[in-house]
Amino acid sequence: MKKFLIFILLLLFVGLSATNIGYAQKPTGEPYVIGGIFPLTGYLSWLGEYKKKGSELKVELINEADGINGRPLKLVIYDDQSSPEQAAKIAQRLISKDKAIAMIGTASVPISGAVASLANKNSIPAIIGSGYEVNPEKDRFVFNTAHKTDFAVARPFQYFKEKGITKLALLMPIGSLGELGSTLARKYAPSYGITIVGEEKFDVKAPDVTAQLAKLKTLKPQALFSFCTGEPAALVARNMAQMNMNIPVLVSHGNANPGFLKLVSNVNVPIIVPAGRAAAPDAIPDSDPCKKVIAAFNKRHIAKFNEPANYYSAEMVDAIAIIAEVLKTTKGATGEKLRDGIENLKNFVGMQGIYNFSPSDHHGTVLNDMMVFEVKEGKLHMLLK
Amino acid sequence: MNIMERLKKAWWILPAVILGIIPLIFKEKSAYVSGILIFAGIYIILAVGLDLLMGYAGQISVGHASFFAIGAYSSAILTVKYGISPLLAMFFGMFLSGLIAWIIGRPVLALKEYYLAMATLAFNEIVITLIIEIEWLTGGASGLKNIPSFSLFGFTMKNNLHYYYFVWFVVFLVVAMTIAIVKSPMGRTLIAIHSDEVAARTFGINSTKYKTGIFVLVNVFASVAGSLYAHYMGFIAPDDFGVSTSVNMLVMLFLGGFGTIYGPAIGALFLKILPELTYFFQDYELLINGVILIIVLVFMPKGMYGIFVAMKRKIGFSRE
Amino acid sequence: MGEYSHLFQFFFSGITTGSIYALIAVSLVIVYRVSQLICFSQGEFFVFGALFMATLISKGVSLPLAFVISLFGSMAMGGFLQWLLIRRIQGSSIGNLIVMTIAIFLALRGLALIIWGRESYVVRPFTESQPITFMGASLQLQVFWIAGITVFVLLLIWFFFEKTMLGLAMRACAENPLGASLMGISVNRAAFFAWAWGAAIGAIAGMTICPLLFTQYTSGVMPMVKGFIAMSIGGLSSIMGSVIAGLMLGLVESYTIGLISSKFSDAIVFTLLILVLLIRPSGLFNSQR
Amino acid sequence: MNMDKNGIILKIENISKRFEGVHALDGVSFSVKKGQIKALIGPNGAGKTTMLNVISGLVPPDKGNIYFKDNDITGQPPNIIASLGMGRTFQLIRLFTINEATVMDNLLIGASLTLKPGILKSIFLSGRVKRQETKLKDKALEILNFVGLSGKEGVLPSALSFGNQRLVELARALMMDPKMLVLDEPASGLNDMEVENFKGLLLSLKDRGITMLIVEHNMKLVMDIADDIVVLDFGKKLAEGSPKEVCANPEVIAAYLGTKDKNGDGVLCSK
Repeated sequence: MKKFLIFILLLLFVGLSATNIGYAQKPTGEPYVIGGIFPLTGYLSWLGEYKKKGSELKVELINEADGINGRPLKLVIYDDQSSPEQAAKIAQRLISKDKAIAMIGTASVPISGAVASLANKNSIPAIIGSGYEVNPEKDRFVFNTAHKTDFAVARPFQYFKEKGITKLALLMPIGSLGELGSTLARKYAPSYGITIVGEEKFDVKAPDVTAQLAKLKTLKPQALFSFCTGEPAALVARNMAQMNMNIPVLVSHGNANPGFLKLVSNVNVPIIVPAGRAAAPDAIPDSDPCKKVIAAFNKRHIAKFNEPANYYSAEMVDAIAIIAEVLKTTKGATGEKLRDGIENLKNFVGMQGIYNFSPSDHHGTVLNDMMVFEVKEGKLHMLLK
Repeated sequence: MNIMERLKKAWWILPAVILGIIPLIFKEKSAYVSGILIFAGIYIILAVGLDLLMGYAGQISVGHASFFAIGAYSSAILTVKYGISPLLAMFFGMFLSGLIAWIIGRPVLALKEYYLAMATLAFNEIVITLIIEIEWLTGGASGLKNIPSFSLFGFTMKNNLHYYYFVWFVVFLVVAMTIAIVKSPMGRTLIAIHSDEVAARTFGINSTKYKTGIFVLVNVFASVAGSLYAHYMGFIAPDDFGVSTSVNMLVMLFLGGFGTIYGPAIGALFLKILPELTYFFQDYELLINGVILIIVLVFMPKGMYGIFVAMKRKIGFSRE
Repeated sequence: MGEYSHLFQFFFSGITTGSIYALIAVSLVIVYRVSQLICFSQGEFFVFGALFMATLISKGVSLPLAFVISLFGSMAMGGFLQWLLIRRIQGSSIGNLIVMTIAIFLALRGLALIIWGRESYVVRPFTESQPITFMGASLQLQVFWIAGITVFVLLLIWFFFEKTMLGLAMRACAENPLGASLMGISVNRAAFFAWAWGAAIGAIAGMTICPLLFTQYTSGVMPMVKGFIAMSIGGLSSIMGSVIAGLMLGLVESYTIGLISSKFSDAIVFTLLILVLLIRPSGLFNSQR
Repeated sequence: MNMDKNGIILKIENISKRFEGVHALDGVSFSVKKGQIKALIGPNGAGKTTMLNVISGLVPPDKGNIYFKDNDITGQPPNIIASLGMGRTFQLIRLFTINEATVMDNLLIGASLTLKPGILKSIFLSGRVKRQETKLKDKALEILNFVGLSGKEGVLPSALSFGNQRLVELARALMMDPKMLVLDEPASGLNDMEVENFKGLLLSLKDRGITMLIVEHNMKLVMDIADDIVVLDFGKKLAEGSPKEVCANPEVIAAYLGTKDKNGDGVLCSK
């Protein structure tokens, strides 16, 4: 018993003394604290890691370049365990204990919802990166550097229209992403002359989706739309290959990363992935102003982590860059001033696109910032200019 | 009645005083501390209820989060979609939970041990699936946002401190009610059913009625916890009401001390504060939490409350 | 004829998932039979088996060798956990046992996160070839491996429990722990072997199934929950029952998806479980009681 | 039905019960008169415990009827039968032990019919419940005193000797003020002295007007206290009558013992 108590005490001691890991410091002066909310464990944890790496590096780079007007940035990162409740607790902790002036992070719609609720209540800006659609009237303090989910549906539909694909079947994962995909597909299908011939659902943890595919196959679609990310997306493609369904499959914009490309490396089905520029910097033309930003950041990212930044880390890198940019000119970083600063930010070149925020647009990016790629031999090839 | 007995009856004064002054101690960090304690309080309501069901009546549940969800969603839907006042919505949630518990309680509680565990687990999954699929009403997997703050007779709880005192008031109420039940003949009846249901019935105890009754009561508690949760969070999604949440509650029960009422409360408090201390271990957090739990289970069969009692005995406050 | 190929595909889909559920249910039943304990950490043996094998293969170890090494590794892990932890709380209440296995689950999952990180691992199928096509429906070859290995495991279990002294002793423990201990059979030793076996079969499940999945440290939950359902329908302690229930569950799922609704298929399956429990509380295939 | 007039408290009519094809009981009928001690005897597997379980409602009979105090209790749940005034003890001691329940707790659980516990009652009427409980505690002390366990009220049952645990079971059954007690092998596992003590207790309970139906293997005890005996064998009634009549019944001796002792006299009636 005594031993156990000693163990607990030791644990507390280590815990309390090991304070915050994950920021580098060079400039002196009171640091600006930014809170990072990432899913480091739980079912979204593979995403969280990318976001964490990218944002840590970005803060490091800013501090190397003498911070913001001589004051360093400090990034305090916590794990939301892929749970909205935990995310809410963390946001509260960041706001009241760590005195964060802004928050970044989150990876799913529900988690963003929980964080948004606290950001609004406490008037602390949160720049999230998820499919959460920000309604500036209600979410006064929430911004989103991820492209609008609408773009991830509308842009590929544009490609389908060009290719003459009119019959689309939906195979949606059970969950917030699937719901969004289904709603948006129905919203945009008419304007691109697409008919939705059928819809099925599947559990993202299921080992096999051939039953759903077989049912959809009977409807003779020309393309399949499965709005999911990572393993389930790869599973859908693999099962399609198994069943000789050789039609293009459109997956979510989250899939443009090396991890996914590895998963589908030997699957012979055309996979269409919408994504931002950061996902495939080689595929974008040199004239694109974002290319320079991406290349500069990737150089350091590869040096540090042995892999380039990707679509997820880019969202967070842009979020930090935006906060840093606004802080440069804002005197006294209160939540309201920061919010107003971001809302007035125009033509800011990030990795994801050129941001133009306004009081009525908290996303800042436009439809054409979303690219459409096809996966071929483990690489992304641009389909739409 | 001597002084000792009077003091024992007033068990709640010391914790109440401590909890009352906590926000004053932490001053500028009080929003953070009270935020954690609000969640802890909500889980105490759940854990204490579960202890009444499992520790006393002996009915295993691996799906306690299902009624937590029903309460939360009743409150959220009624206030967001139909503009009903939070208090009324909470009462409706309690009524609905009680009704569902009453309907499923009779057949399901006829099951024993692992079969009961599986049935409750399945029920939890069904509730989650329904919440996800009845999207037009529940907001589906993306959740429901903009749930208004709780208000009581025209007073709206704007900040964490308001919620903190309100939630803990409810916690004390629930714990007091539970203690009253446990100390009364009802508590002994539950022990009898837990211990030997057949024998209990030969003393005229209608075990089905009592099991169902307790099931209804603890699920009404869970529903209240759900309502408090929904209004405090301002946002709810199915992610937080799954089987893993139910399993978490079980862990609170056994960590704190099964069948002691105070134990699960301590367990809930501990488990909601522990992550705040192990954040720094990042990737090692999961492993450390698992190991701590294993150590408690192996070395403290009576949970953390067991240590407390043992210490009390040593100092000389013997029981009875 | 092609019109009806989807009906065959539902069947193949059901067989694929069903064989997965069955194999996992068997691993749960083995532990339950001897130590009267439903192991909530069984999914982690699944993950450890699969990921350990994937790592070995990526390091250049041949598949059969990697399979065997991973198998014995998991066996040792299961036995070790029983020796270290379960032994100490044997005889406490069901709730206590459940929570102990949950604690083990958390610790193992944490360990897997540290060892393997967050990414998914892909293992190539045991035999690389095109899926089999029948009446326009296709079936992956790996399913035959799963089925074959399940049969092999069942034979092994049968041989072990019926023909070896240790197996008979373990069976005696399962049927009457007190009597067995009076007869000088150590319940602890039997439980030790049950855990080793249970972990090994869990790992076999993981290793055999992982070519169909993308395995990461969180992958253990789905198979475990479905395994629970299969074993409950089968009657907790019946090995054959859980195999049949597992296959049935897979088929019910795929036909529900195909013919009724993919939206509510989970709700339907879980409702089915509750109904089975209510109508036949000791499972469909339990001959005892 | 007019059992009451004939002084009959329990009437068993043609009861049958099968377990997986085996006849545990096969058309058994007998009745118990008010105030008497009736013994149910027979070799192992004769169906005695099954009979008691059918009477107290733990097992529903396949065929036949049971009347208790003018009520048809066939197939009624045990709690209803108990509420009519039937108490019972078990062959294997079944005391309540969870959550450190004491001897006093066990006795108070026995008084559930008087206390009528309720969820709302325990929350809102705690004062009244307390007063009622205090009264019942006095009664419990009295009963403990009667069975010879005074001073043991705060003890955990597991800390008591086997014989004393049996006494707690009896005391617990007495807490419900039973009109009739059904006792399943109350003397098994007791030493001679304890059996004597138990005999005394049963006889003084009889004096208080409590009817008893006893299944017992200790023939000396049965012969000493039973007014009437029913003999079961393979689920069938073999004989019924006073101890003397039963003793003299050659069929009973043959069935019950299988063999006779040297004197040609069954051990059944050694006295």
